[in-house]
Amino acid sequence: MQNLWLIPALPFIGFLINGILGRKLSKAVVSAIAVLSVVLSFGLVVSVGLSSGWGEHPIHQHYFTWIRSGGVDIGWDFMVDKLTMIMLMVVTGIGSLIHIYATGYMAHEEGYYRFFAYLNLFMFFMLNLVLGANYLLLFVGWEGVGLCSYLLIGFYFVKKSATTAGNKAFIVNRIGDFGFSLAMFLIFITFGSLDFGKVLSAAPGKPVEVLTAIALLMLLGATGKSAQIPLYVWLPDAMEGPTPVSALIHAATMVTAGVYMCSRSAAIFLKAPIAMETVAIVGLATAVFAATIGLTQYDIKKVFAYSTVSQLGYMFLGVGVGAFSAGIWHLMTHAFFKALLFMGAGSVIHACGGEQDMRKMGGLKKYTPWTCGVLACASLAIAGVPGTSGFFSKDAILTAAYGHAPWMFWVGVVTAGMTAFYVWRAFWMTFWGEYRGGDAGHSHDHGHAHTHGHDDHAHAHNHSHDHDHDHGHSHSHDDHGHDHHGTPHESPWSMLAPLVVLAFLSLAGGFLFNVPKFLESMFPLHEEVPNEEMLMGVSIFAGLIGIALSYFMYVANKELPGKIRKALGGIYTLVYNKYFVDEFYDATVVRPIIEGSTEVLWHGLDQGVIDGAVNGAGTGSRSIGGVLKHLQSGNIRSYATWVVVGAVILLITVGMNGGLIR
Amino acid sequence: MDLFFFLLFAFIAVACAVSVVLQKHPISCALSLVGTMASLAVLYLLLGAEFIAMVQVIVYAGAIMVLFVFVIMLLNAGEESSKGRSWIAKIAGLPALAALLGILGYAMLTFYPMVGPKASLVHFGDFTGGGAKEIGTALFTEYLLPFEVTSILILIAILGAIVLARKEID
Amino acid sequence: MDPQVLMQTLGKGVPTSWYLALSAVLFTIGVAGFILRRNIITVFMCIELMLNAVNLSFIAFAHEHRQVSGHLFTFFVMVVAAAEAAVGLAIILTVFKNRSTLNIDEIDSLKN
Amino acid sequence: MLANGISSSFVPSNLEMLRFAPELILSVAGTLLMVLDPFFGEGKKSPKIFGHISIVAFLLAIFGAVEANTVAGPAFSNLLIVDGFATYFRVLVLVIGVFAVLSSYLYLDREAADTCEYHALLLFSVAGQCLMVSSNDLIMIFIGLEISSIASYVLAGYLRNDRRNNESALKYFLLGSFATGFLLYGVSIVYGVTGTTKLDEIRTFLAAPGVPTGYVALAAALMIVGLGFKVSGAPFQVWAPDVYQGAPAPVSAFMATAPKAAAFAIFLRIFVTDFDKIGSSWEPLIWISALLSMTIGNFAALTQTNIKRMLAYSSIAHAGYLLVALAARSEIGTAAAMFYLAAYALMNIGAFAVVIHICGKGEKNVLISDLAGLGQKQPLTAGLLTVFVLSLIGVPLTGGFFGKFYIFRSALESHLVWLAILGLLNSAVAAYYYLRLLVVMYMHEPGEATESLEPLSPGLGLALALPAVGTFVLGVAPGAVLALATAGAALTK
Repeated sequence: MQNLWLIPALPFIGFLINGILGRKLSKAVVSAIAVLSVVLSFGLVVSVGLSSGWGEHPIHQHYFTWIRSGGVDIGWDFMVDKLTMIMLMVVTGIGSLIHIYATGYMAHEEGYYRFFAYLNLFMFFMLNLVLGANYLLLFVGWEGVGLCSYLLIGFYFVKKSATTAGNKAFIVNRIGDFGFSLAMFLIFITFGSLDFGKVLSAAPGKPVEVLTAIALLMLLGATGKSAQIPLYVWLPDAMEGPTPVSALIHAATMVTAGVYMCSRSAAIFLKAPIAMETVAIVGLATAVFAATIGLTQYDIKKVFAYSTVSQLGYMFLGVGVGAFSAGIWHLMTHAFFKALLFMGAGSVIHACGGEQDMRKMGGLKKYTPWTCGVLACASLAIAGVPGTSGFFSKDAILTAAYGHAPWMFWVGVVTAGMTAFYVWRAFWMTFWGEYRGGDAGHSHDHGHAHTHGHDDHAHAHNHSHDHDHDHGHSHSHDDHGHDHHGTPHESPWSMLAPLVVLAFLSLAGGFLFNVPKFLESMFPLHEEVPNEEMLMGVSIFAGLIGIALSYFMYVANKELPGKIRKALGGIYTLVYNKYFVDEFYDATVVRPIIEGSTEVLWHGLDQGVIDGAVNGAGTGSRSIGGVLKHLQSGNIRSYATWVVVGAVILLITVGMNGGLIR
Repeated sequence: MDLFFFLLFAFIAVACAVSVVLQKHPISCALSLVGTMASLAVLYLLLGAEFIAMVQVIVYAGAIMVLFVFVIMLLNAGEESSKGRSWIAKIAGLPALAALLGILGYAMLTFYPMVGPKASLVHFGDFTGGGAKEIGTALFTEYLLPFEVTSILILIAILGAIVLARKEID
Repeated sequence: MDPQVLMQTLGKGVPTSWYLALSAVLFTIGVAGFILRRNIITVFMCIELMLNAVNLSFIAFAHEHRQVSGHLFTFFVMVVAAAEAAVGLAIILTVFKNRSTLNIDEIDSLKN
Repeated sequence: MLANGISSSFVPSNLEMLRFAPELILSVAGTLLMVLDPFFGEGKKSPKIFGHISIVAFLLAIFGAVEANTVAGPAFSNLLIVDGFATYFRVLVLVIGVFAVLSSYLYLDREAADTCEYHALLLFSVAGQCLMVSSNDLIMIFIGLEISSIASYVLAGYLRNDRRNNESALKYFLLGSFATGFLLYGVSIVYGVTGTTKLDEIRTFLAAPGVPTGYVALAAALMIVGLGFKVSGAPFQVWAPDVYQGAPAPVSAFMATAPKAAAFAIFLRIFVTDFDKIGSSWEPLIWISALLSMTIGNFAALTQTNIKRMLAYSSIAHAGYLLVALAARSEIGTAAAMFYLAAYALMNIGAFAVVIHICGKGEKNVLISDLAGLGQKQPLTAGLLTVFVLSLIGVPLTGGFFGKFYIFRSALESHLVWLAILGLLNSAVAAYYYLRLLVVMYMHEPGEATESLEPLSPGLGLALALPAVGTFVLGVAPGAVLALATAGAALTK
């Protein structure tokens, strides 16, 4: 009998030790505790897997009853089945590698212990999310990882942008969580329980409308956590956090929670065709949309961030067309190669002394051959080159999409081409050509500098600002004595070793782990699609075209990108600025709420609206809020008047309602 | 006779109450309020509440209002200034008051039938259960608890007055 | 209603509803005073007026039910009013000591 | 002579005295403090002995309340009723009393204020609240309410030379009495319709057919004005921000919790049971009030810079959540409100305790920015505040999360779908302003206020640590409290 609770408990213990005593412990001890707790947890997962036939014989363990009142009976229950098994392996496995990597990457940071405490806490919540046997436990993990993500994004708290990004992540996620909590309540009302077992077995018998509503609300939750349209905006900003965080939380684990939830609730989704269609379309739209933005970014982490958003879109596409196992497969392979991409990017950034702008890199293969090698593996995988892990899972999704609706396949293929293009663009820009970071020249990109001089300037400025802090933190005690303007250098082995492991997985993970076959008992294999070989050929071709085109544009013919930018003009500006979605949200949601409340409730009416209206200066927006605005003028008589007005409203309502006044 | 007394004292009560609201000087207000209270005492008597009528005069009109007058004198409060304003009171105040009066007045007027065999009428002498004996009996049997508990209330009042109004010793 | 029937009825006594209506009128006047007057002490007096109006309705209801419990409620309201008066006037004194004003509109430094 | 009383003579029986024990203990203790004042009051400026005595009194009263529950039943000619519901709230307000005393030591010492009267008023105020929650009669409820309120009026203006205190007390007093007028008018109409002020008799009367429910509904509306004021539910919430901001911080902590809990107790007792028959006429009122409270509270809190004021708005929003539970008009709703009140009390006291800790003499550091760098300077304090903030946001594993969970669940079971949705949306907005506290605390460099901060005093430490533990317990193992709440809710019927 395996004790499942130990799996999340170990990282939690790590969190407690590092969180409370970390300040007094040496860095070696802190990292030993942090890494060990996760590695041990991984060991436990493996032993659970061995003893349960890798989820063949599901385990369900009840620890204690959490709530029991008036028909509610929610326990602290953990369960392991095949789906959980995959998630557990990914979370603890990749989590261990990233922890090891982080010991190297964060070696010179202030607040080392704090970082690992948060990271362990994250592992605790993530494992809760995965292991929980009911929606409430899932929700606990769900909220918890959101919180940790907030803490970790804002880790460089001296940077204002980091704080803002953390806030943004938290708030956008809250909107998603709102959807999820509604879904949870609806499930509870409909099924009278929150246990996966009870709910999912009863789902086929419930009315379609209710199931559709539940599924759509869950999707809202998932769009928040898994960065789908329209709530994806937080993820690119979340790159303000340290790179291991980006790799662990914003690539491999947390962001896939939405995919996990939808797959877990497959029984509900399968009975709600409208919701399924919505999932597929949201996924596909996100995939394309994010890929186009990815084409234009210069910040290496931003490129990978948009790529993550795009790949998550693929997973949702898979789920939406009913190929749950393909979605999960892609979740796993994506965890391999995207974690690798981020960690590789981290290694590059490390090498360049904190620089993240690809225009200031180049030629790094000379200085960092290992990083270059592993990143090539990851880039091959994400481009879907035959034989790599990404090829198998992406192909499975696209084939299923074709079976569902051919147009989805074609859009997906184009996106795959774009993905290959921008990832390899990043690769060429970083590793090929000449190193551009050493000299004082600030622009190698003449076309760009001329057409978009303003944007570019602002961008560059931001980066130099960010860099100051990063630099100050990460390189003050650098062993090699390099500074920013020196030559790039390879990362230490504690960082490279995990990369090599992941590189192997990125290449071989596809045929080592045939997820759809593994999950066949849970999610029946998709029916055969005609011309499967042809479809496969098309998607391979799209990937290769993307790679070739990027080579052509960024290695062979370097003048071309500038010309294309010029030719595209306004469209390029639009895409480069991420379609101005942030600005749109800012103008339509954030500002009205903040300023609206300021305007409406902050200034008293006595000073503001009435006087203004009397002087004819009252603007339209102000007079709307006029009534509310008077609420807090500080005047006792005004307050009393409100009480009387309230009383009158109540009396009239009750009079009409109670039959007194007819 | 009932009608005459009711109308007379109801009129005085309302007139004095209006005067409380309209008078500018707090002393005049206080005196008007005493007028209202006194006429209410008469109405209580008509309603058969002898004891309460007495208490109304002795405690309310007497003690409490004297306290008010004392404070007005102590603070040397003059006519109220018309500085400051509350727009909402000006704009929403009167309609809200009219609505309040309308609803409460309507509800109260229709509360009991006024005419017919089931009419509820007040005739002096109909009810004599409000004498000191009945009140005393009720207070010391059924309502013993609230009676005793009001001592806490008074203790708090004394304590509060001491805390807030005493002079600094140092 | 028929005026003649009304006069006949009035000969026997005053409708209880009139007492209640009077209480409603007094209550509204009290409320009006609270929101229209500026002197804190006057405002406080208007609260007393409201309490008096409530008392009147209690007594009228007690008469209707031929009960003494309404009287007791009135009695307790009076006790409470006395206690409130003591504390309230003490609060007004402290306010006056600190601000030298009794204008209710000038006591508005806490806002927004 | 007496129909329902235990004792046939006017001398109460021992059993009745036992059922009245908590109030008795508190009143005796309050009087004792005043007697002891001359002996301990001299010499030191703010002797702590009175606080110690109060804590002992509160603990004894908790014991008394629990003991009284073992002999549950009516007392004093059925004016009081001791049942699970009453005991739950008695213990709740008494526990709040303990925390109020704990968080006052430092504050009173810093302001060199008189401790005797302060603690006596606190004891009396809680006694009034205990009386309220165990009353079975509108007269008793009224007297209890007034005892509690008048003591709070004085406490709000306790530092008589502080202008903010004066203004706070004046506003609270005038508006409170004003709202009480409406409450009383409602009571008088109830009395007029039913001819009684006893809650159980009113219930019996209203259950009979042919009752003029329109008038009862009118009375209910008037009582909502009065009670809505006490719980600071919109549109009767206007006083709360000003009063909480102006009052001494420990008093604000107390006012935001104990009187509110007691007022909610009678709200629930009267409306869910007695007025259940006319529920359809008052439910929309509570619905509107709940929605307004949540919205105004949360949106106004977004722009606040003063922590006390922000917490005041947040308490308005929380009153909104509680009103949602009331609008559910069900046993589950009642239990949810009871549970949430406990969770709310703990997290609010804790948050205010931090304010007391950082505010300094004369409350000069009460801005959110004054928390800057607390996470660096005093990680423990910051950590505890984090617990409360997370609970206020409603993050899982805290009492705040479960409270909200129950409330919205009860709303949905009563088919208040839109109210639940809007409520959840509101709680999503709320995260924003609570989060600002964490941002300032952990992500800003220490400012003047935190640089010169003294270490956490033992009293405040307890007033922070115990509620934090409680918040966690309510979040991780809510079973015990929930069982009590459910049992109490069942008894109100």
